[in-house]
Amino acid sequence: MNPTAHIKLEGNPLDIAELTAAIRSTKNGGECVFIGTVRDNHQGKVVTHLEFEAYEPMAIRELTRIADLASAQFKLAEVLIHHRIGTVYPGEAAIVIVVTAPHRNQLFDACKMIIDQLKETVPIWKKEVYTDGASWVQAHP
Amino acid sequence: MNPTAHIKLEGNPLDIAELTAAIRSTKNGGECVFIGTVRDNHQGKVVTHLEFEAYEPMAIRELTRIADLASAQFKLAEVLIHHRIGTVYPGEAAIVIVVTAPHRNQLFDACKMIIDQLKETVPIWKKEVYTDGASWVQAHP
Amino acid sequence: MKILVFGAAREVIGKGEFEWIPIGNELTVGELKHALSLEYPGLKKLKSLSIAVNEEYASEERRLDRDDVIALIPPVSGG
Amino acid sequence: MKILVFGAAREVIGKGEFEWIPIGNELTVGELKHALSLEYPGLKKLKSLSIAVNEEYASEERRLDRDDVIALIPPVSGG
Repeated sequence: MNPTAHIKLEGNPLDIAELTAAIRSTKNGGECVFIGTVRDNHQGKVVTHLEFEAYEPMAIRELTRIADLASAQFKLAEVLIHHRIGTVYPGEAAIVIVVTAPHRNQLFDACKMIIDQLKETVPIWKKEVYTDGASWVQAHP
Repeated sequence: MNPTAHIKLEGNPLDIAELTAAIRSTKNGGECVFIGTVRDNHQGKVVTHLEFEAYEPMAIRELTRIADLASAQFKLAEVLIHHRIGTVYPGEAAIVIVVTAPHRNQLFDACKMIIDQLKETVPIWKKEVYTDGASWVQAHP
Repeated sequence: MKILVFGAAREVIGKGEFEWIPIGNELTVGELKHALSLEYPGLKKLKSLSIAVNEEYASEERRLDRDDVIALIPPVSGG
Repeated sequence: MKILVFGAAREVIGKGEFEWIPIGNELTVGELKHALSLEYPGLKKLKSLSIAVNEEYASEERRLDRDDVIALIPPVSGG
């Protein structure tokens, strides 16, 4: 793994303060963060919680590949991607992405690219559990 | 002021956990954050600290205008912009921008637009203090 | 050969992992998908089904070895 | 009329606020800038100098009233 990529599938709640501080430095003034929070509704249904499942070794591989690609393409200093697995409740963060660079120009495109690619290829699956049932979300492709 | 814009010039350190949580909600799953951290060097000089000065009422007006523009253009739910004034040390955040929306598509462009415009028009000035002197940064235009 | 199954595909097949004994000596990813969909018709109801071989996405033409680790990847929904 | 001065411009003028008595009855933003730069030649060394009138950026043609609040805005560097 590229030493500048910090990738984790996490069973416990994500600590935003800790994760956003993890790769901040006095050398890299620009930092862009994406936080994906679990919503309490989907297409009119009340979501009580999500169940995330991952093919863990392959998910780590894919996330690392995406982080390395973004680092190279957008000249990032460091990349952090932590994704929840298991049960996640509305209001909790399902994912936190942090990218840093000496200057801000490409941070936003980098962060967007990472979340877009993650949603397309990383083997993680989300089951939405409603008050009256549940369903696997089949998002990509 | 648009009720969805949260604007402040802050004399004390910015609390990232508090600010990123301030406008998060179970209705708005996507959140993009920009954090600008003070670097400890500039063009080869060691920066001991920065002094930020603002034309406060006009800065608040301009920040609100930019937040409202971004909200409308990118269909944001809420916008938060907190900028430090006074003395800020390397490693501290000089600015935190948070934007939220039900979906993530335009969050990154919105956050980028806000920081780009802020740097162009908002009447805030930065004096860099070095070990051997100081100078006003004349960035824009 | 060992086949791992995830998400909606796991619920179709009813287990997260099973052994598959291919008929004949050689098998491609495409042929495996076809054989599995005959045995588990519910797989056809998935929006898509990709195959990973040794933790990487594999093309339909890819030939499989006996000791490959195969995974059935229904549409992903992380993030 | 009251003039507020910030950043590098404040250091040129030596104070953050002063009263300016225009000569004649009418004065535009452009004319004010010209008059100030004669009195404070150091202002010409700034990379740029904008004028805000009542907390908004004003064009060179804008006419000033006696009770307007004027601010001298050197190049900004927030963020």
